[in-house]
Amino acid sequence: MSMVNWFKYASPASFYPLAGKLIPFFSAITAILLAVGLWISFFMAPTDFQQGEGYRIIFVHVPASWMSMFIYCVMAFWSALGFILNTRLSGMMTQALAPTGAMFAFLSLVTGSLWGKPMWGTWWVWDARLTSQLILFFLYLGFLALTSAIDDPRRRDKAGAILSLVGVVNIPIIYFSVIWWNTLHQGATVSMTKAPTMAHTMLMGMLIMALAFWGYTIAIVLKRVRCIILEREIASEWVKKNALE
Amino acid sequence: MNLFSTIYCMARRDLTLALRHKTEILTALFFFVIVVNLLPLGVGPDPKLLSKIAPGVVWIGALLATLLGLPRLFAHDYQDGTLEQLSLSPRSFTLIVLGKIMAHWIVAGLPVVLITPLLGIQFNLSGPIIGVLMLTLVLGTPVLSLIGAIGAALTLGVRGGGVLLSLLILPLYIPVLIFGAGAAEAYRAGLDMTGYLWLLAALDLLALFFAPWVSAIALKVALE
Amino acid sequence: MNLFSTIYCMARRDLTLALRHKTEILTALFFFVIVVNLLPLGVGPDPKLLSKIAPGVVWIGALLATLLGLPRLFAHDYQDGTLEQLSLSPRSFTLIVLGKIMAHWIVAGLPVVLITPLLGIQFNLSGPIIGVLMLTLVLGTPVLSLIGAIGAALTLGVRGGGVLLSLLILPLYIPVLIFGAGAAEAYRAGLDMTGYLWLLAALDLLALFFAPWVSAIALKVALE
Amino acid sequence: MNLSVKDLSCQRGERLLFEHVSFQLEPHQWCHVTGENGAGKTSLLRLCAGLSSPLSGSISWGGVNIPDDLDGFHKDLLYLGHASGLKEELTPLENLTLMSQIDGQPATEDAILSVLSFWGLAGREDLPVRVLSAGQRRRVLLSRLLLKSCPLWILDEPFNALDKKAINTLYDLLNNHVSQGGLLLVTSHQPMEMAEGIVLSL
Amino acid sequence: MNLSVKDLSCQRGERLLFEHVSFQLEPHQWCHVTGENGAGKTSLLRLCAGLSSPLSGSISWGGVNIPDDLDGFHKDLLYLGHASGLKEELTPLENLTLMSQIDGQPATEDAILSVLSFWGLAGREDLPVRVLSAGQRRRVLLSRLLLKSCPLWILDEPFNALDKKAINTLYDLLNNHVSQGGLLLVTSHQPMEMAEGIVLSL
Ligand code: HEM
Ligand SMILES: Nc1ncnc2c1ncn2[C@@H]1O[C@H](COP(=O)(O)OP(=O)(O)OP(=O)(O)O)[C@@H](O)[C@H]1O
Ligand SMILES: Nc1ncnc2c1ncn2[C@@H]1O[C@H](COP(=O)(O)OP(=O)(O)OP(=O)(O)O)[C@@H](O)[C@H]1O
Ligand SMILES: [Mg+2]
Ligand SMILES: [Mg+2]
Repeated sequence: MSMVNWFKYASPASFYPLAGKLIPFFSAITAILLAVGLWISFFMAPTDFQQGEGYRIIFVHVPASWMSMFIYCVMAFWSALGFILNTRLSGMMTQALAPTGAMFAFLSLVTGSLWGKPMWGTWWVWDARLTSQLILFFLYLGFLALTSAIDDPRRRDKAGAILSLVGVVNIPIIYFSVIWWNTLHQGATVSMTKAPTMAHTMLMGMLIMALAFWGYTIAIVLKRVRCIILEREIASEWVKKNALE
Repeated sequence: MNLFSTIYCMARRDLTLALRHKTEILTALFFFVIVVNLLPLGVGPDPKLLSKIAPGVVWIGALLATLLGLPRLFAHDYQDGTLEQLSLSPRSFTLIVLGKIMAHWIVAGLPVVLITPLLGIQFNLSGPIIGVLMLTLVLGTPVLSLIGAIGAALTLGVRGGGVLLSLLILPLYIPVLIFGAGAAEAYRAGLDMTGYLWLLAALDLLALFFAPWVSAIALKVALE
Repeated sequence: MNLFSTIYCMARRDLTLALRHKTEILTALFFFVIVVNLLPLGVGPDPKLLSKIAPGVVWIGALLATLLGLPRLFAHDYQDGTLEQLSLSPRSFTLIVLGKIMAHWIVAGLPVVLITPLLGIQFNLSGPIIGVLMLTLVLGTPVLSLIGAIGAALTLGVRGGGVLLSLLILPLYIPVLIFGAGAAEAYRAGLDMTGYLWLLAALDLLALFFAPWVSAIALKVALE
Repeated sequence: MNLSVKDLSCQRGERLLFEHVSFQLEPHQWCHVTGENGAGKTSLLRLCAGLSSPLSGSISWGGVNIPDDLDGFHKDLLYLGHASGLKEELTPLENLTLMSQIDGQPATEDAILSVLSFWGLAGREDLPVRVLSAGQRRRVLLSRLLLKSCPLWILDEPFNALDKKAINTLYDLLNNHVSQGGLLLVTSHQPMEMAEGIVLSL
Repeated sequence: MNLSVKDLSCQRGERLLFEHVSFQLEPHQWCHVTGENGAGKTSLLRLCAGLSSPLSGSISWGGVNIPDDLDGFHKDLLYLGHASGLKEELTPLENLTLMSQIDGQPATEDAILSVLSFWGLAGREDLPVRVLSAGQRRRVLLSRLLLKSCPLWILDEPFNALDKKAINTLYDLLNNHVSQGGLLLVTSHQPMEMAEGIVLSL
C-alpha cells in the first residue's frame, strides 16, 4: 500500500506542491539550527589553547566536507532509482543536488586551505585526504559541465545518471588509491593534526552545524527541483492550471 | 553472429580505417614521445631529477595519448550516420562497442607500450624498471581505453566534446595512474609491487565487464 | 568592411558559439587545471620536488590546453560548409582568420593565464615567481594560438587530423616553451630574464604578422 | 510478418509533432508518408526503426512489441535515413563489405561489384567515397537494398540527389520488393509513381 | 556585368570531367546545368564561384578574370552548395545575422524575422538548427537569397528536401530575380518550371 503513495509523489505533478509545502519548514529549521550552531561555535566553544581562534573554522569545514561526500551518494542513489523505475523526477533531483554538492566541496577546499595556512604554513599539501577531496570536486564539475552542455532534457537526465553512477563506483577506488599513493612512497611531510579528544561543546557545535547544512541542502534542492519541474513541464496541463496561478 | 565474430569484425573495420592513413597510428605514438620529451625542456635537464620523475611522466604521457584519440572513437561514426546503422545491426551492440574499444587500444595504447623502452633509455632508467613500467602499461592502458569509451559516448555530439571529455574522464583515470606509476616507484624503492599489479588487473576485469555495456547504453541515449 | 569590423565580427561570432554552452570556456580551463594536478599523482607528493618543476609543468599544461582546442578551430566550419562561405565573403579572408584566432585565444589562452595563481599556490610557488610565470604566459599563449592555427589549417579534413596536428605543431611550440619556462627559471635563480621576455615579444609580433596570412592560404588550399 | 503501429504520439522539445497515428502494413503493401517540411516524417520513420522511443503508443513487428526483441526486429529491417552512414575514407567496395558484415549477411566481393555496376558505379569501386558526387554516394547507399535480404524497408527520401535514370531504377527495385511480399515505408516529396499504396499524411 | 566562361576543362584525380565548356550569361538570363550523377555539375559550379581553379580555360565577371579580383567578385555572388554552412548550435536567427555580417550586408533582426516567416519558419527562429528537419534547414539556407542583394546566384540543387509549397516559393523567387536583371546558374535533376533559359548539358 505504501508503495502506491511513493509512486504518487514520484510524478512531478504531485511532487511540485508537496515540495512547495516542505520548503518553508526546512528553511525555518535551517535558520534555527544555523543560529544555534553559530552561537555555539563562536561564543560557547572555548578558545583552543594550541590553535587560538582560527580553529573555529572547523565548524564550517567539517560539516561541509561531510555534506560534499554524502550528496554525491544521494545523487547516485537517485540515478539508480531513475534507471530502475524510470521516473522522471529522479533526473531532476540529481541535477538539483549537483550544484549544492559542488558548492560544499568547494567550501571544504577553501576553508581547509584557509585553515592550512596558519596550521601548516602552506595553503596546500599533496595529502591523501586533500587530494581525494579535490578529485571529488572535479567529479562534480564534470557532472555539471556535462549536464549543462546537453539541452535535450531526456538525454541530459540519462547521461547525468550514467556519469554519477560511474563516478560513485569510482569513488572508493579513488579514495583508497590516493591513500596508498600518499603513504607508500614516503612519509607524508605534513599530516593532519587531529585534536586528540574533541571537546564536548565542539562536537555539539559541529553536529548542529551539520544538521543545519542538511536542512539547507534539502530546502535549496527542493526549490531548485521546483524550478526544473516548471521549466520542463511548462507545456503540460497541470502547470497551466495549478502552478502558474 | 557469435561473440567473437562480432568483436573481430568491428575491430578489424576500425583498424582498416586507421590504417587507411598510416599516420593515424604513427601520430598517436609520436604525440606520446613528444609530450614526454617536452618535459626536460620545461623543467630543465638535471638527469637525477629527470630519472626520478620519468615513470610518472611516462604514465601521464600515455594517459594523454589515449585521451587524444578518444573524441574520435565514436564521433566520426556518429556524424556520418554509421553509428545509427550499427545500432540497427542484429548483432549485439555491446560487443560492437567492445570491438571498437579494442581497436582504439591497439592504435593508441599498444604503440605506447612498445615505445616505452626507448624513452626509458632517454631518461636513464635501468632495465628492470623499464620492464616493470611496460608491465604496468600493458595492464593499465586497456583500462584507459575502456573507461574513456564511456566518456566518449556520453559527450557524443555535445558541443565542446573533446575538452568536456577530458574533464569527465581524467578524474576517473587517477587510480590507474596512481597504481601504474606507483608500481614502478615501489619497485625502485625495493618495496613489494605485486599489490599494485593485482589492483591494475582487477581494474582491467571490472572495466572490461562494465565499460562496453555502459558505453552502449550511453550511445543509445545519444542516438535518440 | 574595414579592418577592425571584420576581425571584431568574426571574433564575436566565434565567442558567441563558444558561449552557447558556457562549459566551452570553463572546460578548457579545467582541463589545464586537471592536467597540472595529475603531476603530483604521477611523480609523488614531495613538495620540494614539485615546486621545482612547477613552472615547467604549468607551461606544458598551457601548451596542451591550447592544443586540445585547436582541431576545432576550423573543423566545424569546414564540415558544415561555413568555411566555404567565409572564403566567398567580400571581406579579407586573412582578417577573418585572425578574428577566429583571437577568439580561440580568449577561450583557451586567457583563462589559463588567469587561473595560474591558484596553481602556483598549490605548488607552493612564491608570489613574484607566480607574477613572472603569468607574464610569460600572457606573452607566450597568443603565439601558441597563432602558430597552432597554421597547423589546424594544414591538417583540415585530413584523417587523424587531431593527432597529426600535434605532431606538426609541438615542435614549433618548443621555442615558446623554452623561453617561457626559462624566464621563470632564470628569475628563480636570480638571473636576468628580460632577454627571454623580449624574445617572447618578438615571437608574438612575428606570429601575429605571418600566421593569419599563412593559415588563410592553407585554408584556401584545403577548400579546393 | 506485419508492421503495426498503434496510437503513436511523438514529441520533440516542447512541440507535439503528431498524435494517435495508427496504421498497419502487411506483406505486399507499401506506405507513403507525406507531409510538409517539419511535419514529422523523419521522426516517424525513426520511431518505426526503433531508433527512438515514442511519447506514447506502440509499434509491433509480427505481433511482438519491437523494444522486446530489438535485435530480432533489426534482422528483418533495412533503414536508410538522411545521413549516409558511408565512410568517406573507404571505397564503395570496402564500405559495402563492412556493412554487409555488420548486417550479418556477409557478401562476396563479386556480389558487391556486380551490384555497384548495376548502379552505374563500375570504375568507381576503388575511389574513396569522399570524392564521389552527391548522387553517386546515394547510389552506393542504395546498393544495400540488393545486398541485405530482409522483408521491411524503411527509406527516408531515397530519391534525393538521384538523376532520372537512377530514379527509375529505384522504382523498379521498390516495385519488385513489394510484389515479392516485402513491406515498404517511404517518404518522398515527389508523387510516387508506383502501384497504389497506403498514404499517410502527417 | 556578365559571366563569361571560356574553354573550361576540369580534371578530378585522373578523370577528365569535361573539356572546352564555354558559355556566356548576361543579365536577365539563367542557365540550367544538367547531366547524370557524377557528370561534373557541382565541379563546374564551384569553378564558377572561384572555389577551385580549372585545369585550363578562364572565367570572367564583367570582363575581369575572377582570380584577379576575387573579393570584388564575391561581393556580387551568392553561392549555395550541397553543404549547408549553417551552425548546428545556433538558431536560424543567429545564423542569418552572422552570415549577413560576413556578407558585408548586415541585416536587422526584423528583416531576418520577416524573411524567416516568409519561408514558413515563424516560431522556429529560436530553436537550434540541429533540431530542424532537413527541409527546414534548407529553407533557412535559402533565406539568404532575400538577405544578400547581389546580381549573380549560383545554386547547386536548391530544390532538394523541399516540399511542394516551398518549391513553388523558390520558383517565384528565381523568376523574380532573373526578370529584375539578375543572373542565375542552377543545377537540378527535376525539369525547371521557368521561362526559357540556357541549358548546358555535361
Ligand atoms: C584544502 C585543505 C583541506 C581539505 C580539502 C580538507 C578536506 C577534508 C575532508 C574531505 C574531511 C572529511 C573527512 C572525513 O570525515 O573522513 C575533513 C575533515 C576534517 N578536517 Fe579537513 N581538509 C583540509 C584542511 C584541513 C586543515 C588545515 C585542518 C586542520 C588542521 C583540517 C581539519 C579537519 C578535521 C579536524 C576534520 C574532521 C576529521 C574527522 O571527522 O575525522 N582540515 N577535511
Ligand atoms: N527540441 C525541439 N523543439 C521544438 N521543435 C522541435 C525540436 N526538435 C525537433 N523539433 C521539430 O520537430 C520537427 C522534426 O521533423 P522531422 O525531421 O521529422 O520532419 P520531416 O517531416 O522529416 O521534414 P522534412 O520533410 O523537412 O524532412 C521539426 O518541425 C522540428 O522543428
Ligand atoms: N580523385 C578522383 N578520381 C577520379 N574521379 C574523381 C575524383 N574526384 C572526383 N571524381 C569524379 O568527379 C565527379 C565529380 O562530380 P560532381 O560532384 O561535379 O558531379 P555532379 O554532376 O554534381 O553529380 P551529382 O548530380 O551526383 O551531384 C564524380 O564523377 C567523381 O567520381
Ligand atoms: Mg525528413
Ligand atoms: Mg552535385
